[in-house]
Order: sequence, then C-alpha cells, then structure tokens
Amino acid sequence: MSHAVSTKRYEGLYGALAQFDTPEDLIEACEKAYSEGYRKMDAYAPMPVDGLAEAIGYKKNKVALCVLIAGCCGICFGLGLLEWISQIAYPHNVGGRPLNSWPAFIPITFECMILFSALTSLVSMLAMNGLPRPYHSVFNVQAFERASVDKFFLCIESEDPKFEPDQTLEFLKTLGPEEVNYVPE
Amino acid sequence: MDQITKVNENNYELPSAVIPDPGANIVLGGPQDYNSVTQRIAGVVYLPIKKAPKKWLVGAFLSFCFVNVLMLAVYMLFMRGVGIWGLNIPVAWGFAIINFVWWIGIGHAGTLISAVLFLLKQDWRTSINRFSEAMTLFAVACAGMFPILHLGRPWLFYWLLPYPNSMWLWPQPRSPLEWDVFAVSTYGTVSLVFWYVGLLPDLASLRDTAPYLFQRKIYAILSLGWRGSAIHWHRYQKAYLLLAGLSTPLVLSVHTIVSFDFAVSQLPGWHTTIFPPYFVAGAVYSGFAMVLTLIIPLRAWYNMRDLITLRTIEAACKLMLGVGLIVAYGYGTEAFFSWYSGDKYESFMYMNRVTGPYGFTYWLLILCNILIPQALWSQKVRHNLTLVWIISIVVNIGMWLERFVIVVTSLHRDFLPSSWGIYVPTKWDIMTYAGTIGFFMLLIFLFVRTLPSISIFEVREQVHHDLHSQPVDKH
Amino acid sequence: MKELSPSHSNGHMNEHEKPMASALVPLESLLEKPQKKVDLGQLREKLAAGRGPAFWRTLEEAAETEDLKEYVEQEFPGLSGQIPQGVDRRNLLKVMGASLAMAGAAACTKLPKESIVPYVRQPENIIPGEPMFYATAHTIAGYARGVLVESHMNRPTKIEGNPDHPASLGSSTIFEQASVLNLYDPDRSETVLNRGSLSTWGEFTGALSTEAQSIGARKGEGLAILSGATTSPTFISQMNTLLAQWPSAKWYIHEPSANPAVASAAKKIAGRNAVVTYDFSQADVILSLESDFLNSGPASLKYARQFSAKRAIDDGQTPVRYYQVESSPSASGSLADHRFSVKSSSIASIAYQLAKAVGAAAPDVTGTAPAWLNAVAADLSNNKGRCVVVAGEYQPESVHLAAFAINQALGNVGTTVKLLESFMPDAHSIEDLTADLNGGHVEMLIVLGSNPVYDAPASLDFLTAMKKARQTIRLGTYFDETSRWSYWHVPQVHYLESWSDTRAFDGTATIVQPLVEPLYKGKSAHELLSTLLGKPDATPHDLVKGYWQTASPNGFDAFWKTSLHNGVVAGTGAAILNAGSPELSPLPAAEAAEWEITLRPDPTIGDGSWANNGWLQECPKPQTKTAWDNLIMIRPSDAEKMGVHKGDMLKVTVKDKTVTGPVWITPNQAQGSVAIFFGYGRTGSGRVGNKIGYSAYQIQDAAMRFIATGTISKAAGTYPIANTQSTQTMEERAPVRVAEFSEFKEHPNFPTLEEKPLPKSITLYDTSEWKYLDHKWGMTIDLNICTGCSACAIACQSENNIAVVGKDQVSRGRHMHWIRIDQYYSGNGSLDEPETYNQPVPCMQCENAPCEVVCPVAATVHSKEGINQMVYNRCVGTRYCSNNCPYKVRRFNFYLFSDWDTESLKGMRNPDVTVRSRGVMEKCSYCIQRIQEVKIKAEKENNRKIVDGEILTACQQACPTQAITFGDLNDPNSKVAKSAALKRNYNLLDDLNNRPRTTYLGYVRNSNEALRGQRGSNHEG
Amino acid sequence: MAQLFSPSSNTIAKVSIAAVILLASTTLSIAYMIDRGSWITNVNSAPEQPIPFSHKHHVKDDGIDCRYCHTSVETSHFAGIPATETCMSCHSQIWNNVAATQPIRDSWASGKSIAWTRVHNLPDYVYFNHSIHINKGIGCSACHGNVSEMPLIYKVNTLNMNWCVNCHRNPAKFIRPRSEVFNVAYQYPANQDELGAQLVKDYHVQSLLDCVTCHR
Repeated sequence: MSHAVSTKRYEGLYGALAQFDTPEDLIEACEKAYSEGYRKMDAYAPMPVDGLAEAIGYKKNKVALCVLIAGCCGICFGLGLLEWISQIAYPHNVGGRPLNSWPAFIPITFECMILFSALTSLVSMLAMNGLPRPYHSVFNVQAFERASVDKFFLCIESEDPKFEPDQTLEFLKTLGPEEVNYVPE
Repeated sequence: MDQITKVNENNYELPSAVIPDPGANIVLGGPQDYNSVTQRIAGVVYLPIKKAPKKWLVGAFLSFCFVNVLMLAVYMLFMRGVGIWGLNIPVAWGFAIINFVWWIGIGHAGTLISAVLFLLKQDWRTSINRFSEAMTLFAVACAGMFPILHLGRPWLFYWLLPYPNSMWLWPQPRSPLEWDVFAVSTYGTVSLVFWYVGLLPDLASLRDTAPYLFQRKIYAILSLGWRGSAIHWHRYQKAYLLLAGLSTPLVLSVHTIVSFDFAVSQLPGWHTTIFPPYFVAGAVYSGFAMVLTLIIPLRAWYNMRDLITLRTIEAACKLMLGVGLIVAYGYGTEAFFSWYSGDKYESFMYMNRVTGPYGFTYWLLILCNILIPQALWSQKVRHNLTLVWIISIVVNIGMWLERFVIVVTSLHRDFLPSSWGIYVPTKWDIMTYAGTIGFFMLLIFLFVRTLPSISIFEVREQVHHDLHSQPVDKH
Repeated sequence: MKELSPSHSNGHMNEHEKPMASALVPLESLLEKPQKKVDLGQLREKLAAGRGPAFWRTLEEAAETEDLKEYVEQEFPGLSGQIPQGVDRRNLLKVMGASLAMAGAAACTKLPKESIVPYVRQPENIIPGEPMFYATAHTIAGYARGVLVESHMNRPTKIEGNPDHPASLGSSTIFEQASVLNLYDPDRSETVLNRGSLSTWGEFTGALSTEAQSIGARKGEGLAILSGATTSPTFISQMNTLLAQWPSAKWYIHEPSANPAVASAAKKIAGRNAVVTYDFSQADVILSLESDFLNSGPASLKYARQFSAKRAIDDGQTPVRYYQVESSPSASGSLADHRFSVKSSSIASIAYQLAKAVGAAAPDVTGTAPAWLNAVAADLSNNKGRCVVVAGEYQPESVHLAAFAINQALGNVGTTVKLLESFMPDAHSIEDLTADLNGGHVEMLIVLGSNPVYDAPASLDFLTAMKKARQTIRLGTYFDETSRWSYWHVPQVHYLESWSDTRAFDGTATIVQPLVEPLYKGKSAHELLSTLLGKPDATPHDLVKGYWQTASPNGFDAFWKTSLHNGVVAGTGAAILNAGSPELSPLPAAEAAEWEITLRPDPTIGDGSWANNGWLQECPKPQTKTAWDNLIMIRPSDAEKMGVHKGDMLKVTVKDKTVTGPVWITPNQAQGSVAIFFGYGRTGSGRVGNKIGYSAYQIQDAAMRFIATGTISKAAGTYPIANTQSTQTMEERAPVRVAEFSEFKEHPNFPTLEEKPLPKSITLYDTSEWKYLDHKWGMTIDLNICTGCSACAIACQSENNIAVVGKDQVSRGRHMHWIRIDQYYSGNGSLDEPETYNQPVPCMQCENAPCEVVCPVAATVHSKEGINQMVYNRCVGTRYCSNNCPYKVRRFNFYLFSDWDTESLKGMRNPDVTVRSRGVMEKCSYCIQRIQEVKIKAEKENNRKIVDGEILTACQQACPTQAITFGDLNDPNSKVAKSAALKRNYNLLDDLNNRPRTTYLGYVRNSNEALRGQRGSNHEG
Repeated sequence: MAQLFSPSSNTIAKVSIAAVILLASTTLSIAYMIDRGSWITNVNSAPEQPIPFSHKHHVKDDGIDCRYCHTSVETSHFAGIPATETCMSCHSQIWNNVAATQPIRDSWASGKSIAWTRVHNLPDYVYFNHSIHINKGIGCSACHGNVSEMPLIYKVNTLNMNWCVNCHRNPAKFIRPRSEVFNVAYQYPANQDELGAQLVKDYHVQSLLDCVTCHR
C-alpha cells in the first residue's frame, strides 16, 4: 500500500493497543517497549500508577511552575487593587487610619493569591493534558471501556517512526497482554 | 440513536445481605478488586429510583419541604425588611451571622479531610473525602446566603464587590466584612475546583459503566474525555497535590477571617486574640461532627459498611476529641483573660456570659462541646455508632450555641449600661435557619444519587495497596 | 411635590426622599371642596358595597366626590389624608419629588420622569428654595413663649425660640418643638359638623346669627362661654364687649392642668390679680417646695437660663445651692444638691415650720419637723435677700402664702421674688359652669378650644351636665370627646395658621402671625366671637390689627411692623406690684389616709391636648425613660411592701372612683405617695393618641384636684411597657463623673483623676496623616446643668426628619432618636433615694471612629473637618457599625419607618435632610445641613470667617439651660474650645481611644456640709 | 460502542469554552454600556415640553440673560423656573396670538401653572447648590452646555457622581472668570491651566470631596 498522499504512514490507523491485567504488567511492558525503541506511545490506567509515566519516557511536569507564577500575580493583583482603591481611586479618612493601612490589606491579598493559584492548577493541568477531548481514537476499541475500571493498556501510536502494524502487534503480543487490538482512527 | 438505550444489562440493586463492618483496623473490607469497588460505588448512582432506600425518599422529601420554608422566609424578608427578625440596637446581629459562622465552620471539615489528611497520607481519608468535600460545598452555599440576606438592603449586595461604577466608589478594604467577601468566595471556588478535580477520573468510570446511553453522554461531557493516560495522571497528581497544599492554608485563613469579624471590633467578648485558632478548631470540630452525622446513616442505608469502615469512624471520633479539647482550651483562655486582663468590660462580659440572662446557653454549650464528647475516650463508645451519632449531633448543637453566645451575649450588654438590651429571635429567624438545613440536606441527598460519594479511583489504589501489603485472605 | 404614588408603599423600591423640598403645595388647596350636604344614605350603600380591599377601592373611586371624603373624614378622622385628592395645584412650585431610584445606584437606575411647576405670579418676598424665619408665639395655658418659625416656601418646618422674647430667650421646650407636627396632623378635624353630619361655616354662621338675636333679646341670659386660660388682649376685649353687650352672659375658664390656688394666693398677696415671679440670677440658695420651676410653667425657660448661669463654677464662682422638696421626682429635682422626698400633702406643714424657723409668723402645726429642716432654714437665713423659696405649681394656697411669707421674712421680695400684675381675666370656674348647667341656667354653651368632657374632674360629671344645655357649640382642633356631644363642631385653627395675640408670664405681648393659610379651613375663636357679635365676615387679621390700632393709634404702621418683626410688642410688660402680708390660716388636720395620690400633667403629653403628637408620645419621659404610656409611680420600698413589680397592674381609688394602670417602680418617689398622670385614656384624640393608658381625670376630684388621698391595690395582669433604658445603674463604668464642690476646688480635673486620659501615641498606625486644619467641629455637654427635659431630642427629631416608630418597635429597642438622654442612679447605696444624673448622648464623632473601619462600603467615613459622615444612600445595612459603636448612638431603619404616604406630613419635613428609607443606618450628623448652609453663606460673602455661634445645632439651640455647646475647636476663642479646655472636661469611654469630638463636663454638687450624707432623708421618725 | 462522540466534538468542546468566556464578557460590557448610555442618563435627548420653548431663540437671537428667568440662581440652591408672569411680560405684547404661546395665556387666565418636564434631575439625596457654583466661577454651560444652541433643552452631561467628582477633584480645569459665568457660549482659553489655577486662588475655590458636600 502506498501512502504518498497521507501525512501519516498508516492511513486510518491510530496505533496498536495491548490490554494488561495489573499495573505491574503494564509498567514492565512499557519499559520493554521503550527499550525496543518505541517513543510515540501512551499507557492508560484506571488509577495513578507510580513510575508509569516515567516508564514511557515522560520527564518534566510544568504544572507547579504555572501555579507559582499565578500565585505571584494573585498577590500583585490583590495588594495593587487595595492600594489603588484606598490611595488613588477615592481616598477616604476611615476612622483616622492612614490611607495605606497595609496590615488590613493582608487578608484579601492572601485570598487573591490562593484563588489565582488554585484556578491555575486546574486550568494548566487540563490545558497541558489537552482536555477537554471528548473524542479520542482509543475509545474506538471496545475493550478500552475498562481502561477506567479495572484494565491497563499500552498503546503504540502509528506516528511512531518505528511503528509497523503487523510487527508492532506481534511485539505487543510478546509482552503477555490479555488481548491486543489495532486502534482505528 | 434512542437516548435511553440500555447499554449494559446488569440490573443494579443494593447487596441484599447486610455486609459486615470489617472492624477498626481495616480501611477497606474485602475481598475487593478494581471492578468490584467500581460496581459497588457506582452502583449506588445507577440504582433505579424504585429500588432507592425508603429512608432516602422520605429524607429527600422532608428536606424539600424545608427548602420551601426557606423560600417563604426569604420572601417575607425582602418584602418587609430585616425588622421581621429579632434584631435591635444593641443586638444588631443575630441568627443570620450565627448561622453564617456555623455553616462555614461545618464546611471546614471537608477541606481538612481532603487536603490536610491527604498531605498527611491518612489512608482512612479515602472513604470519606469525596463525601465531605461535597458537604463543604453545600455548607458554603448555605453560609454564603446569610451575609447577603442579613443586609438592610440585600439588593445592593454587589456594592461589596470592586467594580467600576458611576459613583466612582469602591469597597472599604479595612472592613472584615470585605475580607469575608473575598475569603468566602475564594473558599467556595477552590472547594469546587478541588472537588471537581477529584471527580474527574470517577466521571470517566461512570462514563464507561453507566447503564443508559444518556447517562454515559452526560458523564462523558463532565469527564472532559478523561482517558487515564499515564502522563495525564502525572500532571493530575501534581495539580491535586498543589490544590491540597493551597487548600490547607486557605481553610485556616477563611475561619481566621471569619473570626476577625469579631476579633477586629472593640466589643468585649469579641475583641480577643485567641479567636482565630479557636475558631478554626471549632470549625473542624463541628465539621467532623457533621460528617459523622451524615456518614453513619448513609453507609447503613446503602450497605457500605465495608467501604466506610469503623476505622474511618473511629479516626474521625479521635480527631473530634482532639480538636474538641483545643476548643475547650479556647474557652479556658477566654475566661482566663477576662480575669487576667483586669479590663472591667471584659470581666463584666464574662460574668454576664455565665450568669446573665443568657447564662443557660453558655452552660449548655459547655455541656455539649466539652463534657459530653469526653465519652469518646472510651473505645466502647467509639464503636457504638448510635452513641457516636448522637454525640456528633450534640456537638453540632453545641457549636451553634457557641456562636450564639459569642454574638448575642457580647452584644446585648456592652459598654454603656444605658444602651443594654435583650435579643429574642422571631419565628422568621428560626424558619430561615431551619430552611437552610433543609437546603443543605436536599443537596446531600441529590449528591449521593447522582455522583460517586466515595472516590472510586482512590479506593482502587487502596485495593492495589491491600493486594500487595497483606495477603488477600482466602475463605 | 409628587403625586401620592402607591409605589411608595413597597419599601425597598423607593429611596431617600427629599420631602417636597422647597417645593410647596399650599396645602389648603389640597383640601378645597365645594360646600354641599352629603346624602348619607346613598353613601352607606356605596360603602356597604365591599369589605377589606374592596372597601378601599370603593373609597378611592368615590374619593373625587367631596361628600364621601367628608363623610369618611368624620367617620374615620384623618383617613382622608390617605385618599388621593383631586388637587387643584395653583401656585405650586415643584422642585423635587420622591425619586424611585434605588439607592445611589443612579448608575443602574433610570430616574423617573418628573415635572417642574413654576408659580403663575412670583411672590416678591420669597427667594425660591431659601428658608425664611417669622416671629410669633406659642401659647400654653394662656401664657406665651416667643418662637421663630422656619418656613420653606410658606411651609413651616421648624420652631425655634425667639431670643428677644422674655419667656424664651432663644430656647424652647418639647412642646414648642412638637407643635409643628400638630399643624400637619392628618387627624385634625377638617369640616364643620352639625350633630355629626357635614355642614359648612356658612350654615353655621347663619344659625349662630339667628341664635345671637334671641340671646341678645335675653341680654345674654342662658349664654355660657367656656374657654381655656387666655391672655390674648384681642380675645379678652372681644369677650368684654360681649359681656358688656349681654350682661347676663357668663364666661367660664377651664384649664385642666392649672392650679387655681396659685392665682388665688397671688391675689391675696397683692390684693388684685397678680403673679409671683422669681429672679434666680440673684439667688445663692434655692428651696423649691415641689416646684418644677426649671421645666414647667410659663417662665421655666427664663428660670432655667438664670439657674444655669448661677450654677456655673468654672470662673471660680461659688455655685447656687439648690434644695428640692418633692413627692415625685421632677426634672428640676434631678439637679438639686439636696432632694428631699416627702408626701406632697405634708409640704404645707413643712412650709409653716420653715416659716417659723426663719422668723415669719405662722400658726403651729402638728407633726415633727424633718431632720433637715433646721439646716435648710439656717442656710436660707444666712443668705437673706440672696435666697428664694419657690412654691410648687400644684401646692395649695397655704403653701404659696407661706412661701411668700418666708421670702418676705428673708427679705427676698424685690430681689429674688417679684410680684407682677396678671393679665389673666376674671372668669367663672368649671365648677360654676357645671352648677349652672345642672341648674338649667344654660341655654347655649359655647366651648372655645377646651375639652371638658375629657378633662373636667370626674367628680363634676360634666358630660351629664353639658347634655342639659339646649345646644353646645364646640370650636376644636380635633373632633374629640367634647365635639362628639356638641350640636355644632367647628374646626379650630392651629396657632401657625391664623392671626391672634398673646402675653408672656411677665405680660409681654406678642402678635401671633400665621405662617400658612389654614390647612383644614379652620376658624379662630376671634372669628367665632365676632360672628356672635354680628360681624361674621371680620377676619382675624382685622380683629387683631383693630385691637392694637386702638391700643397704640399714633405711628401704628411702624409699631405694627416692628412688633411683628421682633415678635414682642414693646412696652407691654407687667408692672411690679407691692405685696401686702396676708395671714397664714391654720392648716386643716391632715386626714390619716393610707395613700397619697398626686395627679400631674404627663411630662410629655401634658394635660392630654398633645396626645395625638407622635413625637411627644415617643419621647421617653424624663424620669422613667418610658414612652407611649402613662404609668403609676411608686417608691421601691412601697412596691416591695405591695408585692408589685414593673408592669403589674395597680388599682388606684379616690373616693368611689377608680383607675387601673401599670406600675413603674420609681426611686425618689415619696413614701406612701403614688404619682399618676393626665393626658392618656383619650378616645377622641386621633389615631396616635387614642386608647392608650388610663385617664387620671376619671378619679380627679374637684375638691382635691392635684393632691388626693385614696387607696391602691394590686390588680390582675401585667402590661407591656416600652422602655428605652432598662439599666440605670452605672456598673463601675462612670459615664457620669461627679464631685462635691469642695473636691472640685481641690481637683478641678476630678473627672480625669482616676481614669487618666490616654496618650495620643497608643496606636498601631501613624495617625498624624489626618490634620483637621480648616474647621474642627466639636461639642461639649455640661452634665452639671442638664435637666433631662428632652427638648434637644424633639428639636433633633424635627430638624432631622426622624421617624416615629410606635410603641411596639420602641419596646423592641428600635427607637430612632439621634440624641438620647441617659439617666443614671447612683450614690449612698439607697435604692429608694439615689442621686439622679442626666446624660445626653448624641454621636461622639470620634476621630478614631470604630464604626467607619468596619463598614465594607465606605458609607460612613470622616470629613476633612472631622465629622463622622453617614451617607444614607451608600449604606447597604450591615449594621456592623452599630455593633462596633461603644456608645450605641447609631439608629437603624429596620422597616420603612419614615411615613412616605401621608401627604400632609411631607409638608412638615425639613427639605435639607434626606428622608431615610428602609434598611439604612442613621445617626447624629452635628446638623451637617446647618453647617453646610452657613459655610456656603460665608463663602459667598467673599469667604469670610464663620463667627462663633453662627452655627447652632438643633439640640444646642433648643436647650433651656444651654448645656450643649457646639463650634469650631480650632478657634481658640470659641465657646466650645474654651469649654473643651476646661479641667472638668472628659471623654466618655476615653479608655477606648476613640477620641470623641463630643465631650462632657463633670457634675459638681454643692451640698450643705450640715446635711452631708443624709441627702433626701425624709424619714419622719 | 465505546466512542460516544464524533471527532468534531473536540473542536466543539474547545469552541464552546471560548464561547462561554466570550458570552460572559460581552454581557458585562453591554450592561456597562447601557448603564452609562443615554437610555439611563437621558443625555442628548430633548423631552417633549408643554410649550416648544427654544433657549436658542431666547438666548442667542433675543440675547436674554439667564438670570432674567432663572432669578434665584445667584442667591439660592434652586435656580428658579420663570413664573407665567415672566413669560407674559413679553408675550402679552409679541407673539401674543400664535398657537405656540397659547398655554402661557391659558395659564395666565386660569391661574394654573405650566407643568414643564424636568430635564436636569438629581436624585433626592443629592443636595446641589446653584448659587455657590455660580459664585465660584463655574459657568452655566459647564454643566448645562451651550443652551444658546438648543432649540429644545437637553442634557449634555450625565450628572452622574463620577462626573461631579471629576470637577470637584480638579476645579481649575473648569473654572472661568465670574464675568463669563453667564456666557453660555464661553470657550476655555488655551492657557486654561494657568488661568484656572489663578482663579482657583482668587476665588478661594476648594476641592470638596467630603460626602456631606452633597449628601445630608
């Protein structure tokens, strides 16, 4: 089959999917696949599994950084707002207190910091994960229903330079999965 | 495609036989596997309405009635003004503020359980964190009503928000009430985020297991297409950890700020440095009480004794006992300083608090918050769920009384004897309060019907943990 | 002014209304109606149509038909105020109406379309929008107090004292202040009624003229005219003309709260009609035999001013020493250095013994002299010519004679005591009238003003007697008890509506000029008399002017102008008379009755004619701090004996007559004496005053009107009492700081001896940021001369449009007074006879205001002149400010307390002060509207300095003793700066470091060494 | 069957999120515009009047001074609305038979006032004083605009609080010589900054921002 026109080497094929019974099996499989030279792959589990991401070669996680930056913005916003209100926008003599009653401004500043960071941790997490993403090829595999229940999956994607439908499927079978499938686009 | 196509044929019902409680050492009653826990927990949501426990139906209906009482009370309030409440000068704050503080306090246990215990890696938290986070949200919703309702001109509440208006006027940021606006709204938002993030993977599970297609579609939309990718999980855990880390100082700050409403003022009985810690402790105290009040019947109704085990309940009891003692310490300090400060207003305030017209409320609160809960020292009591349940309710009452004592007895006799007065709540005060309780309960009842009230994926982790830690008992 | 809009009734929608502002509806035009008879039958059918709301609808539909309105008016007095009027708006200038805008959310609210209606012909003397002041006089029981009336576009809105008037000196009492509310009272009678059905002035005059002919034929035989006490020259001359013309006609005078013994005693002393007056400016020692001279009586304002001057201590002078002997605590008594509680009936014998002690001739009396008598006698004797003995308003003739004898013996007559000629006409008494009525000698009874069916002593059974007259004509402001039984009722004008004249206690005459056309087509006594005399169309203006023209013919126009302008007629003062020395007749043996019952006018409602005045009803009674009721005062120990508590019902019986009322346990009430009060138990006063309390007249015996003997017994049930101050002990807080004069001389700074003023440094913040360089408004209140009379509170209520909330709300602790008068008891551990202190408490205008810091919307912040501003339209009503105010001077509108609907009341409001709506906080603003007005004035006069005293707060202006001083603390020469600098000045609750701008001057008692420690001991044996 | 949505749903999801954000912000900005728009403030809309009275004609063509009709503007908080009498002083002679001026003659005959529709209306809790502003060199046109160009009178300024405060913060920008106060066509000179500063000193004009300046 020739795929000159296609950007991808295997038209209509997202990848190959292997199903495992336990997280341990999955991790082992991932490591094997990685050492085999596969890079474009992803593992799926119904719960967080330690070391799984690392096993497929995932390194740095930027969520924390975003949250830190957001927190700082929160502080600036909060304090800035209050100082502007009480010193520039409409200065009032409130009970003889100075215009810059900074001790009284701490609580709101703090709350702004928390609010900004919290929202950012949600948003950045979703954004980096590319969610929302209601449609995804892996859902095309009937068995994948159990990825959110009790089964563990490894999917080698067709974009992987090393991907070769039959061989990859064969390779997956060698990892002792419960079953293997092609994942249609 | 027909929206109510049944996509799987399992017919869900509660386990017929009563599942025994595995006891105080086991977090999760076995034998369980990833699938079984999913089915057990999600099953509650899939339960057909006709198979729902009668108690649930009755409870939901009653709370709905109380919601209507709330509506009536609020209607009257808006039509006629805060005069329908028992307020006066000097006692210009009454039930509204008491209830506000009480509800906010109850909310705190949720955040504490899900965030602090998470950071402290308490395994028993798993079975109740989802539920108590929901409780937090609903409690905050109730609390949030009161600051608005108690305004003389509630329709102008938005003046407390900083927005550019044609008067070129802004809120006054030195006022604790303004701090409240930010604290409570932040608390509400963050709790919601935290709760939703926790729900995300479980929503995916529901998406893939729900019996009806329309259910699946709804859960699919809510789950944002979560598919459990390893990398997603990695970021997810980081985000969750950060949220926990943020919620912890938040929960402390919120009730600290609420306590500032009083501590910042000049009033004897309010102007006290002990308030922030003692309010936070009180909040957690009432929060845990409320968790127990709700959990104990629910786990029985839904036959989940193996998922929410005695271990959890006992831990909660011990924690309650602990913070209860901190609260007791708070009372002690108040008494001590009223004497030690040598301030004539303070000492009078305290004497008036214990011997004045409202003296009985003070002694009642000592009974409810300090004396009765001491029973929890005994393991027998802790293992007798009826007693635990009663004590939890007693503590709820006690904590409400505490706020009553702080607000009313401090206000009704302050500095100038000439302006002393008395406060008597009206039926509208009581209806509003009862109404919010109904509102809260209704939300809880709806929640257990529509969302997994135990975090499924965390229970899976527990299963995983159990599988490896102790040999799965075979018999 | 805005049309009555129903939208007003749904509270939260409407916003602070500027009441009609300078806009004016000449209210009389509201009420113009064709004079025609009403077909009651047809109306009854109309009304029978529906009940409840339907009933109202029927009314409103029919409202245009005048006859129904009049019918309703008579069936439900005052209701018509609520019926939309078909108004003919001539001469109506519209400036502002009620805006329905939600509070200052001008941002998100569209202002309603309003129209603006100019004059057709512009009057010369009026600058649109600017207030004007007119001088006139307010008369109580025949004696006048001069007043200045503030008028906005022909609407009288505020009464002030007239500084040029001898009986006012610029101050005023609660009654002057509240009289403006009576003018606008929607319950006033609006129409002439004949046997209860509608009639007209025309028909009445017609009928009266025919009557007059037959009367004339009989030379006045059978004509009886009953009036209240009066000194009106015009009226008196009219009466004299009438009596000259009809010699057999008779003139009777009934004044329920006036004690005839006062006049008769004076007559005995002077040998002719006279009044005994006092000059306290000469007195170093005062002994008052149950006289409330500082707070009641026609000269009280003058006496109060003189007294406070003598009581000054700060310029090193020795203050006056003041002994009060009384049976029931009075406002004056609260300032006494020694207050002796004795039975009212025993005062006569005390007076006789005292007379002996100071060497005046007096018959012997039985009974032992009280322990303090000699000391007091000695003190008086040591101050010959510089002391004064004042006889009580309600004491019998013997006491007045004895008091005068003592004054003579001490050489006070001519210095501190002056005998003046009286202008009170001679007339027959109510007793005579009853007798004549019962004797069938009265054909026609004309009642001018007074209300005998309600307030004649019960023993006379006046109503039965009155029914014996063939017909009764009643001229009255309300369709009240007497009118109800009268053949004719004619609505009477309010003193601000018509021309008249009157005299002060010292004879000084004042022309009473109207500020506004009669709102309700009322008529004056002058008109009625001249009708009787055959001149039905003579206007009061002609009559009054006519009288004075004859009185001073030459240069009349100038005379008239100046007299009107000054508010006093020059050279009309009474002549000083020489006193004879009348014999003191031996006292009748005092009957050994178990209980003495004293009957007195109510402190705020008086004899009952003020019953429908909401301000006075809600004004806490100075001695009990209760409102909306008359109580029965009893001494604590007596109450204990009787086993009664506050609010228990007590039955009081005099002879065969009985009233039942709630007990109030009152310290300083004399042993074995209970005090009851007139003015309540009304049935014809209007919606406000009806059906409250008991009517003391029902046990009044003509023979012992004010001091009776009888029995009391506990009755069933208790009664809710609206009390504005439940705690009257100081609880170790010392809000009032007191010293003996001797101590004061040692430590002039006694108030701050124990509680040292705080150093300005103790604060988290650097507060130097706020310097009040321009003006720095401040106030001082001298507790040493405050009688607690409450004039300040009512003046404030009138100036600042403060709402009346009613008994229920008051008892819930929601009264709205911006300045309250706290009363504290303390001293010598005696529950029965503690010392009493009055402390007026307005907003302290703290520089470190605790209320401001806690307001989340900046609705209360500081002005750069240091005033604690309260912005109603920004307030959202968190009430946090009130919680954090240690003085609890903030008031909250828990409901829509201001009356937004009653049209006539809108006319009364001060257009310079926002009318507050529901859900907002309010409080004293130092009368900011007055400050601003003067500041603008000064700025316009090329930015001149504001003179000290140019700005007066309403409370300060009214205060009879000038206890309140307001001004600029930055001006070292201002009164207030000086008084704030005094050593005896202190801050209330200074230890809270709020730095109040309102400060107090400590109380200094100048008690008699010889009596130290036995104040008020009255224990006979 | 595991796939519940079509591939397009991903785009839909992301778009809908954007849409929600967009919607919220537009709603807010629309609300803001209405709030400040002339529907609320009535700026630039001339209401119907009982008589089509033209300030343009009376002020510009006839050159009548403001104070001829608004008599109390220098002495009172209220500028004053001319009495029918004032109108009649001319219109008994001129235009005394045209329909337009009929209401004047009716009012004069019947004694019933002419009910004008209020154009410059402040909420009742705002206490504005004409005399002090006039006195301190704030010209009529500073608030009322150039009425000599208005056939029917209309508002040119919102009279919102922030508009008032704007001038109270910096009077120098709006003050003019007293001689020019009643010149409705007055143009601020190029050197307004110096002139303003000078006048503020000469007239002792203060920047009053206390609440009680307007609210009592």
